[in-house]
Amino acid sequence: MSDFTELTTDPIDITSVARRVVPSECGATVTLDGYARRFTKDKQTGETRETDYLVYEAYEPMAVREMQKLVEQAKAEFEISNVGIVHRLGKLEIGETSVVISVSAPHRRAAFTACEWLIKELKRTVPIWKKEVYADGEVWVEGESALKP
Amino acid sequence: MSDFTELTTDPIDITSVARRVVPSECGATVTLDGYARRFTKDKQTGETRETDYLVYEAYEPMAVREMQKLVEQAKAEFEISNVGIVHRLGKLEIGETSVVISVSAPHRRAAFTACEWLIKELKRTVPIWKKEVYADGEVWVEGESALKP
Amino acid sequence: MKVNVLFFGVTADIIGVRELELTAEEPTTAGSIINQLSRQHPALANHKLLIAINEEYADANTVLNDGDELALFTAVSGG
Amino acid sequence: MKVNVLFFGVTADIIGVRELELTAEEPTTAGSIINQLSRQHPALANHKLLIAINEEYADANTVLNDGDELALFTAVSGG
Repeated sequence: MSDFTELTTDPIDITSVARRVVPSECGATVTLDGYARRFTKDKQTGETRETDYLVYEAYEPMAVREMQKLVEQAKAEFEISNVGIVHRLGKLEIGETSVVISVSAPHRRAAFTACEWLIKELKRTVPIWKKEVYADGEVWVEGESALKP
Repeated sequence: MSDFTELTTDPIDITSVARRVVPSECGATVTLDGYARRFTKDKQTGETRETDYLVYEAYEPMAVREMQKLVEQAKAEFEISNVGIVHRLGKLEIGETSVVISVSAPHRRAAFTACEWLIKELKRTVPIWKKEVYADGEVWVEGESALKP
Repeated sequence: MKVNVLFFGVTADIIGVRELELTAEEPTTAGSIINQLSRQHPALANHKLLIAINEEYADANTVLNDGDELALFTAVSGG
Repeated sequence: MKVNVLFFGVTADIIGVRELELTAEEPTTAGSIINQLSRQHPALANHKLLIAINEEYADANTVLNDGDELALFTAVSGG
Protein backbone atom coordinates (compact mmCIF):
# COMPACT_ATOMS: atom_id res chain seq x y z
CA MET A 1 0.00 0.00 0.00
CA SER A 2 2.91 2.39 -0.42
CA ASP A 3 5.82 3.15 -2.72
CA PHE A 4 8.83 0.93 -3.02
CA THR A 5 12.05 0.76 -4.98
CA GLU A 6 14.01 -2.44 -4.81
CA LEU A 7 16.92 -4.26 -6.31
CA THR A 8 16.74 -8.02 -6.19
CA THR A 9 18.65 -11.02 -7.44
CA ASP A 10 15.51 -13.17 -7.16
CA PRO A 11 13.01 -13.69 -9.97
CA ILE A 12 10.41 -10.93 -10.15
CA ASP A 13 6.71 -11.76 -10.05
CA ILE A 14 4.87 -9.08 -12.02
CA THR A 15 1.55 -9.75 -10.31
CA SER A 16 2.89 -9.17 -6.84
CA VAL A 17 4.54 -5.89 -7.84
CA ALA A 18 1.36 -4.64 -9.52
CA ARG A 19 -0.74 -5.64 -6.50
CA ARG A 20 1.49 -4.00 -3.92
CA VAL A 21 0.81 -0.51 -5.33
CA VAL A 22 -2.97 -0.85 -5.16
CA PRO A 23 -4.80 1.33 -2.67
CA SER A 24 -8.48 0.59 -2.21
CA GLU A 25 -9.68 3.81 -3.86
CA CYS A 26 -7.68 3.32 -7.02
CA GLY A 27 -9.07 2.31 -10.37
CA ALA A 28 -6.20 1.18 -12.51
CA THR A 29 -2.69 -0.09 -12.40
CA VAL A 30 -0.33 0.24 -15.35
CA THR A 31 2.71 -2.00 -15.36
CA LEU A 32 5.74 -1.91 -17.59
CA ASP A 33 7.91 -4.96 -17.61
CA GLY A 34 11.20 -5.37 -19.38
CA TYR A 35 12.76 -8.75 -19.92
CA ALA A 36 15.83 -10.46 -21.23
CA ARG A 37 15.59 -10.66 -25.01
CA ARG A 38 16.83 -13.52 -27.14
CA PHE A 39 17.73 -11.36 -30.12
CA THR A 40 19.41 -7.96 -30.13
CA LYS A 41 20.04 -5.80 -33.14
CA ASP A 42 23.47 -4.19 -33.19
CA LYS A 43 22.96 -0.47 -33.61
CA GLN A 44 26.14 0.01 -35.60
CA THR A 45 26.12 -3.02 -37.89
CA GLY A 46 22.38 -3.73 -38.02
CA GLU A 47 23.21 -7.39 -37.42
CA THR A 48 21.06 -9.46 -35.09
CA ARG A 49 22.89 -11.33 -32.35
CA GLU A 50 21.53 -14.16 -30.26
CA THR A 51 21.98 -13.61 -26.55
CA ASP A 52 22.67 -16.52 -24.20
CA TYR A 53 21.93 -14.66 -20.99
CA LEU A 54 22.25 -11.25 -19.35
CA VAL A 55 24.00 -9.94 -16.27
CA TYR A 56 22.82 -6.76 -14.56
CA GLU A 57 25.04 -4.88 -12.15
CA ALA A 58 24.25 -1.75 -10.13
CA TYR A 59 25.85 0.88 -8.00
CA GLU A 60 23.33 -0.31 -5.47
CA PRO A 61 22.92 2.48 -2.90
CA MET A 62 22.94 5.17 -5.60
CA ALA A 63 20.56 3.13 -7.80
CA VAL A 64 18.03 2.91 -4.99
CA ARG A 65 18.41 6.65 -4.27
CA GLU A 66 17.91 7.51 -7.95
CA MET A 67 14.85 5.26 -8.15
CA GLN A 68 13.42 6.90 -5.03
CA LYS A 69 14.01 10.34 -6.59
CA LEU A 70 12.12 9.23 -9.69
CA VAL A 71 9.20 8.08 -7.56
CA GLU A 72 9.13 11.41 -5.72
CA GLN A 73 9.30 13.37 -8.98
CA ALA A 74 6.57 11.24 -10.56
CA LYS A 75 4.27 11.70 -7.56
CA ALA A 76 4.85 15.46 -7.62
CA GLU A 77 4.19 15.71 -11.35
CA PHE A 78 1.37 13.22 -12.02
CA GLU A 79 -1.94 12.46 -10.29
CA ILE A 80 -0.94 9.01 -9.15
CA SER A 81 -1.33 7.07 -5.93
CA ASN A 82 1.56 4.66 -5.58
CA VAL A 83 4.60 3.54 -7.51
CA GLY A 84 6.56 0.33 -7.25
CA ILE A 85 9.85 -0.25 -9.04
CA VAL A 86 11.78 -3.50 -8.80
CA HIS A 87 14.92 -4.09 -10.83
CA ARG A 88 16.63 -7.45 -10.97
CA LEU A 89 20.39 -7.82 -10.68
CA GLY A 90 22.76 -10.70 -11.40
CA LYS A 91 22.33 -13.32 -14.10
CA LEU A 92 19.06 -13.44 -16.05
CA GLU A 93 18.05 -16.20 -18.38
CA ILE A 94 16.25 -15.26 -21.62
CA GLY A 95 12.62 -14.34 -20.94
CA GLU A 96 13.15 -13.48 -17.30
CA THR A 97 11.90 -10.12 -16.06
CA SER A 98 14.59 -7.48 -15.56
CA VAL A 99 12.44 -4.59 -14.40
CA VAL A 100 8.85 -3.97 -13.34
CA ILE A 101 7.36 -0.54 -12.83
CA SER A 102 3.78 -0.45 -11.55
CA VAL A 103 1.81 2.74 -11.11
CA SER A 104 -1.64 2.97 -9.58
CA ALA A 105 -3.88 5.98 -10.02
CA PRO A 106 -7.51 6.99 -9.62
CA HIS A 107 -7.60 7.65 -13.39
CA ARG A 108 -5.73 5.42 -15.76
CA ARG A 109 -4.48 8.26 -17.99
CA ALA A 110 -2.11 9.47 -15.27
CA ALA A 111 -0.95 5.92 -14.57
CA PHE A 112 -0.02 5.41 -18.24
CA THR A 113 1.77 8.76 -18.47
CA ALA A 114 3.70 8.33 -15.23
CA CYS A 115 4.71 4.74 -15.98
CA GLU A 116 6.05 5.72 -19.39
CA TRP A 117 7.96 8.65 -17.89
CA LEU A 118 9.43 6.44 -15.15
CA ILE A 119 10.89 3.81 -17.48
CA LYS A 120 12.35 6.51 -19.74
CA GLU A 121 14.04 8.21 -16.78
CA LEU A 122 15.15 4.94 -15.17
CA LYS A 123 16.97 4.01 -18.37
CA ARG A 124 18.63 7.42 -18.43
CA THR A 125 19.61 8.02 -14.82
CA VAL A 126 19.63 4.94 -12.59
CA PRO A 127 23.16 3.47 -12.30
CA ILE A 128 22.51 -0.07 -13.51
CA TRP A 129 24.37 -1.74 -16.36
CA LYS A 130 23.53 -4.70 -18.55
CA LYS A 131 26.02 -7.19 -19.92
CA GLU A 132 24.92 -9.26 -22.90
CA VAL A 133 26.58 -12.65 -23.09
CA TYR A 134 26.73 -14.38 -26.49
CA ALA A 135 28.07 -17.75 -27.60
CA ASP A 136 31.27 -15.98 -28.75
CA GLY A 137 31.77 -13.18 -26.28
CA GLU A 138 30.15 -10.60 -24.08
CA VAL A 139 29.65 -6.85 -24.02
CA TRP A 140 28.61 -4.28 -21.46
CA VAL A 141 25.83 -2.24 -23.03
CA GLU A 142 26.43 1.49 -22.90
CA GLY A 143 23.31 3.61 -22.68
CA GLU A 144 22.45 6.44 -25.01
CA SER A 145 22.08 9.04 -22.32
CA ALA A 146 24.45 11.94 -21.93
CA LEU A 147 25.32 13.18 -18.48
CA LYS A 148 22.37 13.98 -16.29
CA PRO A 149 21.09 17.44 -17.24
CA MET B 1 3.46 -16.01 -28.74
CA SER B 2 0.30 -14.76 -30.42
CA ASP B 3 -2.81 -12.76 -29.70
CA PHE B 4 -5.57 -13.96 -27.45
CA THR B 5 -8.86 -12.74 -26.09
CA GLU B 6 -10.43 -14.74 -23.33
CA LEU B 7 -13.20 -14.72 -20.80
CA THR B 8 -12.60 -16.72 -17.67
CA THR B 9 -14.25 -17.40 -14.35
CA ASP B 10 -10.88 -18.38 -12.85
CA PRO B 11 -8.51 -15.95 -11.10
CA ILE B 12 -6.26 -14.09 -13.54
CA ASP B 13 -2.49 -14.18 -13.11
CA ILE B 14 -1.10 -10.93 -14.51
CA THR B 15 2.37 -12.35 -15.04
CA SER B 16 1.22 -15.18 -17.22
CA VAL B 17 -0.86 -12.84 -19.40
CA ALA B 18 2.05 -10.42 -19.81
CA ARG B 19 4.44 -13.26 -20.66
CA ARG B 20 2.19 -14.89 -23.26
CA VAL B 21 2.39 -11.83 -25.54
CA VAL B 22 6.19 -11.71 -25.58
CA PRO B 23 7.89 -12.50 -28.86
CA SER B 24 11.66 -12.89 -28.70
CA GLU B 25 12.39 -9.71 -30.67
CA CYS B 26 10.26 -7.48 -28.47
CA GLY B 27 11.55 -4.98 -25.99
CA ALA B 28 8.69 -4.05 -23.73
CA THR B 29 5.36 -5.18 -22.45
CA VAL B 30 2.81 -2.78 -21.06
CA THR B 31 0.05 -4.24 -18.94
CA LEU B 32 -3.11 -2.62 -17.68
CA ASP B 33 -4.94 -4.40 -14.93
CA GLY B 34 -8.27 -3.50 -13.46
CA TYR B 35 -9.47 -4.92 -10.20
CA ALA B 36 -12.40 -5.02 -7.87
CA ARG B 37 -12.39 -1.88 -5.75
CA ARG B 38 -13.44 -1.67 -2.12
CA PHE B 39 -14.77 1.89 -2.37
CA THR B 40 -16.80 3.45 -5.14
CA LYS B 41 -17.85 7.05 -5.37
CA ASP B 42 -21.41 7.53 -6.51
CA LYS B 43 -21.34 9.86 -9.51
CA GLN B 44 -24.69 11.45 -8.67
CA THR B 45 -24.47 11.85 -4.90
CA GLY B 46 -20.68 12.00 -4.45
CA GLU B 47 -21.08 9.51 -1.60
CA THR B 48 -18.57 6.71 -1.19
CA ARG B 49 -20.02 3.23 -0.92
CA GLU B 50 -18.24 0.15 0.32
CA THR B 51 -18.52 -2.79 -2.05
CA ASP B 52 -18.72 -6.36 -0.74
CA TYR B 53 -17.98 -8.05 -4.03
CA LEU B 54 -18.56 -7.74 -7.77
CA VAL B 55 -20.27 -9.91 -10.37
CA TYR B 56 -19.33 -9.63 -14.03
CA GLU B 57 -21.59 -10.97 -16.76
CA ALA B 58 -21.01 -11.02 -20.52
CA TYR B 59 -22.76 -11.68 -23.78
CA GLU B 60 -19.96 -14.16 -24.21
CA PRO B 61 -19.68 -14.87 -27.94
CA MET B 62 -20.17 -11.21 -28.84
CA ALA B 63 -17.74 -10.09 -26.12
CA VAL B 64 -15.03 -12.33 -27.55
CA ARG B 65 -15.76 -11.07 -31.08
CA GLU B 66 -15.61 -7.45 -29.95
CA MET B 67 -12.34 -8.07 -28.12
CA GLN B 68 -10.91 -9.73 -31.21
CA LYS B 69 -11.97 -6.73 -33.31
CA LEU B 70 -10.19 -4.42 -30.88
CA VAL B 71 -7.02 -6.51 -31.18
CA GLU B 72 -7.20 -6.36 -34.99
CA GLN B 73 -7.79 -2.60 -34.94
CA ALA B 74 -4.95 -2.03 -32.48
CA LYS B 75 -2.54 -4.09 -34.57
CA ALA B 76 -3.54 -2.19 -37.72
CA GLU B 77 -3.15 1.18 -36.05
CA PHE B 78 -0.13 0.81 -33.75
CA GLU B 79 3.37 -0.67 -34.21
CA ILE B 80 2.81 -3.52 -31.79
CA SER B 81 3.63 -7.22 -31.83
CA ASN B 82 1.06 -9.06 -29.76
CA VAL B 83 -1.94 -8.33 -27.63
CA GLY B 84 -3.51 -10.40 -24.88
CA ILE B 85 -6.82 -9.55 -23.26
CA VAL B 86 -8.36 -11.63 -20.49
CA HIS B 87 -11.54 -10.55 -18.74
CA ARG B 88 -12.86 -12.33 -15.70
CA LEU B 89 -16.54 -13.19 -15.28
CA GLY B 90 -18.61 -14.31 -12.31
CA LYS B 91 -18.08 -13.30 -8.71
CA LEU B 92 -14.95 -11.32 -7.80
CA GLU B 93 -13.79 -10.61 -4.29
CA ILE B 94 -12.31 -7.17 -3.54
CA GLY B 95 -8.77 -6.88 -4.91
CA GLU B 96 -9.17 -9.62 -7.49
CA THR B 97 -8.22 -8.81 -11.07
CA SER B 98 -11.15 -8.20 -13.42
CA VAL B 99 -9.26 -7.47 -16.62
CA VAL B 100 -5.72 -7.65 -17.91
CA ILE B 101 -4.58 -6.17 -21.22
CA SER B 102 -0.96 -6.82 -22.18
CA VAL B 103 0.67 -5.35 -25.26
CA SER B 104 4.17 -6.15 -26.46
CA ALA B 105 6.02 -3.99 -28.95
CA PRO B 106 9.52 -3.40 -30.25
CA HIS B 107 9.30 0.15 -28.88
CA ARG B 108 7.55 0.83 -25.63
CA ARG B 109 5.85 4.05 -26.82
CA ALA B 110 3.54 2.06 -29.10
CA ALA B 111 2.84 -0.46 -26.34
CA PHE B 112 1.72 2.30 -23.97
CA THR B 113 -0.44 4.00 -26.59
CA ALA B 114 -2.08 0.79 -27.77
CA CYS B 115 -2.74 -0.49 -24.25
CA GLU B 116 -4.41 2.75 -23.25
CA TRP B 117 -6.52 2.74 -26.41
CA LEU B 118 -7.56 -0.88 -25.84
CA ILE B 119 -8.86 -0.40 -22.29
CA LYS B 120 -10.76 2.73 -23.35
CA GLU B 121 -12.43 0.88 -26.23
CA LEU B 122 -13.07 -2.27 -24.19
CA LYS B 123 -14.98 -0.22 -21.62
CA ARG B 124 -16.99 1.37 -24.41
CA THR B 125 -17.81 -1.52 -26.72
CA VAL B 126 -17.33 -4.99 -25.24
CA PRO B 127 -20.65 -6.39 -23.92
CA ILE B 128 -19.69 -7.08 -20.31
CA TRP B 129 -21.54 -5.71 -17.29
CA LYS B 130 -20.52 -5.24 -13.69
CA LYS B 131 -22.80 -5.64 -10.69
CA GLU B 132 -21.67 -4.02 -7.45
CA VAL B 133 -22.96 -5.77 -4.35
CA TYR B 134 -23.13 -3.76 -1.11
CA ALA B 135 -24.16 -4.67 2.41
CA ASP B 136 -27.60 -3.14 1.70
CA GLY B 137 -28.25 -3.92 -1.93
CA GLU B 138 -26.79 -4.29 -5.37
CA VAL B 139 -26.71 -2.39 -8.65
CA TRP B 140 -25.78 -3.14 -12.24
CA VAL B 141 -23.36 -0.44 -13.32
CA GLU B 142 -24.36 1.29 -16.53
CA GLY B 143 -21.48 2.52 -18.66
CA GLU B 144 -21.10 6.05 -19.91
CA SER B 145 -20.85 5.11 -23.55
CA ALA B 146 -23.47 6.02 -26.10
CA LEU B 147 -24.22 3.60 -28.91
CA LYS B 148 -21.22 2.48 -30.86
CA PRO B 149 -20.39 5.18 -33.44
CA MET C 1 -41.24 -14.96 -38.11
CA LYS C 2 -39.41 -15.79 -34.92
CA VAL C 3 -36.77 -13.69 -33.17
CA ASN C 4 -34.68 -14.86 -30.25
CA VAL C 5 -34.20 -12.01 -27.76
CA LEU C 6 -31.38 -12.06 -25.21
CA PHE C 7 -31.15 -9.96 -22.03
CA PHE C 8 -28.20 -9.21 -19.76
CA GLY C 9 -27.70 -7.48 -16.44
CA VAL C 10 -30.29 -4.72 -16.04
CA THR C 11 -32.49 -5.94 -18.88
CA ALA C 12 -32.45 -9.53 -17.64
CA ASP C 13 -33.52 -8.30 -14.19
CA ILE C 14 -36.38 -6.23 -15.69
CA ILE C 15 -37.68 -8.88 -18.06
CA GLY C 16 -37.16 -11.66 -15.52
CA VAL C 17 -35.61 -14.06 -18.01
CA ARG C 18 -32.38 -14.11 -19.98
CA GLU C 19 -33.91 -15.25 -23.26
CA LEU C 20 -37.30 -14.97 -25.00
CA GLU C 21 -38.50 -16.33 -28.31
CA LEU C 22 -40.86 -13.77 -29.86
CA THR C 23 -43.13 -14.18 -32.85
CA ALA C 24 -43.52 -11.00 -34.93
CA GLU C 25 -45.13 -9.83 -38.18
CA GLU C 26 -42.72 -8.94 -41.00
CA PRO C 27 -41.24 -6.39 -41.37
CA THR C 28 -40.30 -5.79 -37.74
CA THR C 29 -37.51 -3.55 -36.50
CA ALA C 30 -35.42 -3.90 -33.35
CA GLY C 31 -37.09 -0.70 -32.14
CA SER C 32 -40.60 -2.14 -32.46
CA ILE C 33 -39.58 -5.16 -30.39
CA ILE C 34 -38.24 -2.79 -27.73
CA ASN C 35 -41.53 -0.86 -27.77
CA GLN C 36 -43.52 -4.05 -27.42
CA LEU C 37 -41.37 -5.22 -24.48
CA SER C 38 -41.58 -1.76 -22.85
CA ARG C 39 -45.36 -1.95 -22.76
CA GLN C 40 -45.14 -5.18 -20.75
CA HIS C 41 -42.12 -4.03 -18.70
CA PRO C 42 -42.32 -0.24 -18.27
CA ALA C 43 -39.03 -0.14 -16.32
CA LEU C 44 -37.25 -0.88 -19.60
CA ALA C 45 -38.02 2.68 -20.75
CA ASN C 46 -35.92 4.08 -17.87
CA HIS C 47 -32.74 2.82 -19.48
CA LYS C 48 -30.89 3.70 -22.63
CA LEU C 49 -30.67 0.41 -24.46
CA LEU C 50 -27.98 -0.84 -26.80
CA ILE C 51 -28.93 -3.29 -29.51
CA ALA C 52 -27.00 -6.14 -31.06
CA ILE C 53 -28.27 -8.33 -33.85
CA ASN C 54 -26.48 -11.63 -34.40
CA GLU C 55 -23.62 -10.45 -32.15
CA GLU C 56 -23.07 -7.15 -33.99
CA TYR C 57 -24.12 -3.71 -32.79
CA ALA C 58 -27.13 -2.40 -34.68
CA ASP C 59 -29.58 0.48 -34.39
CA ALA C 60 -33.28 0.54 -33.62
CA ASN C 61 -34.26 0.98 -37.26
CA THR C 62 -32.67 -2.29 -38.34
CA VAL C 63 -35.22 -4.67 -39.83
CA LEU C 64 -35.08 -8.15 -38.33
CA ASN C 65 -35.03 -11.40 -40.26
CA ASP C 66 -36.51 -14.73 -39.25
CA GLY C 67 -34.19 -16.51 -36.83
CA ASP C 68 -32.22 -13.41 -35.87
CA GLU C 69 -30.70 -13.17 -32.41
CA LEU C 70 -31.53 -9.79 -30.90
CA ALA C 71 -29.69 -8.74 -27.73
CA LEU C 72 -30.89 -5.80 -25.61
CA PHE C 73 -28.68 -4.37 -22.91
CA THR C 74 -27.60 -1.20 -21.14
CA ALA C 75 -24.29 0.58 -21.77
CA VAL C 76 -21.48 -1.84 -21.06
CA SER C 77 -19.48 -1.59 -17.84
CA GLY C 78 -16.68 -4.13 -18.09
CA GLY C 79 -13.04 -3.44 -17.40
CA MET D 1 43.69 13.52 1.00
CA LYS D 2 42.17 10.16 0.19
CA VAL D 3 39.41 9.44 -2.33
CA ASN D 4 37.66 6.12 -2.70
CA VAL D 5 37.01 5.41 -6.40
CA LEU D 6 34.36 2.88 -7.49
CA PHE D 7 34.12 1.22 -10.92
CA PHE D 8 31.23 -0.66 -12.53
CA GLY D 9 30.74 -2.69 -15.70
CA VAL D 10 33.02 -1.33 -18.44
CA THR D 11 35.17 0.73 -16.08
CA ALA D 12 35.64 -2.16 -13.63
CA ASP D 13 36.75 -4.37 -16.55
CA ILE D 14 39.27 -1.74 -17.73
CA ILE D 15 40.71 -0.90 -14.32
CA GLY D 16 40.67 -4.55 -13.25
CA VAL D 17 39.25 -3.81 -9.81
CA ARG D 18 35.93 -2.53 -8.52
CA GLU D 19 37.36 -0.14 -5.95
CA LEU D 20 40.57 1.88 -5.50
CA GLU D 21 41.73 4.14 -2.71
CA LEU D 22 43.67 7.03 -4.25
CA THR D 23 45.80 9.63 -2.51
CA ALA D 24 45.72 13.06 -4.16
CA GLU D 25 46.95 16.61 -3.57
CA GLU D 26 44.31 19.21 -2.75
CA PRO D 27 42.55 20.65 -4.62
CA THR D 28 41.75 17.77 -6.95
CA THR D 29 38.80 17.54 -9.32
CA ALA D 30 36.99 14.43 -10.50
CA GLY D 31 38.36 15.23 -13.98
CA SER D 32 41.96 15.15 -12.80
CA ILE D 33 41.42 11.72 -11.22
CA ILE D 34 39.99 10.51 -14.55
CA ASN D 35 43.04 11.91 -16.40
CA GLN D 36 45.39 10.18 -13.97
CA LEU D 37 43.57 6.83 -14.37
CA SER D 38 43.48 7.23 -18.16
CA ARG D 39 47.25 7.47 -18.31
CA GLN D 40 47.54 4.09 -16.59
CA HIS D 41 44.53 2.60 -18.43
CA PRO D 42 44.31 4.20 -21.90
CA ALA D 43 41.15 2.21 -22.77
CA LEU D 44 39.28 4.43 -20.33
CA ALA D 45 39.57 7.31 -22.82
CA ASN D 46 37.52 5.34 -25.38
CA HIS D 47 34.41 5.72 -23.25
CA LYS D 48 32.28 8.64 -22.26
CA LEU D 49 32.31 8.52 -18.47
CA LEU D 50 29.64 9.56 -16.02
CA ILE D 51 30.70 10.75 -12.58
CA ALA D 52 29.01 10.39 -9.22
CA ILE D 53 30.35 11.82 -5.98
CA ASN D 54 28.90 10.40 -2.78
CA GLU D 55 26.08 8.76 -4.76
CA GLU D 56 25.06 11.95 -6.59
CA TYR D 57 25.75 12.79 -10.23
CA ALA D 58 28.47 15.41 -10.56
CA ASP D 59 30.60 16.90 -13.32
CA ALA D 60 34.33 16.69 -14.02
CA ASN D 61 35.04 20.14 -12.55
CA THR D 62 33.76 19.22 -9.12
CA VAL D 63 36.45 19.57 -6.48
CA LEU D 64 36.81 16.50 -4.27
CA ASN D 65 37.02 16.48 -0.50
CA ASP D 66 38.92 14.09 1.71
CA GLY D 67 36.97 10.85 2.14
CA ASP D 68 34.71 11.39 -0.88
CA GLU D 69 33.41 8.40 -2.77
CA LEU D 70 33.93 8.94 -6.50
CA ALA D 71 32.17 6.54 -8.91
CA LEU D 72 33.17 6.36 -12.59
CA PHE D 73 30.96 4.54 -15.06
CA THR D 74 29.65 4.53 -18.60
CA ALA D 75 26.12 5.60 -19.58
CA VAL D 76 23.64 3.45 -17.69
CA SER D 77 21.83 0.59 -19.46
CA GLY D 78 19.34 -0.80 -16.97
CA GLY D 79 15.69 -1.44 -17.68
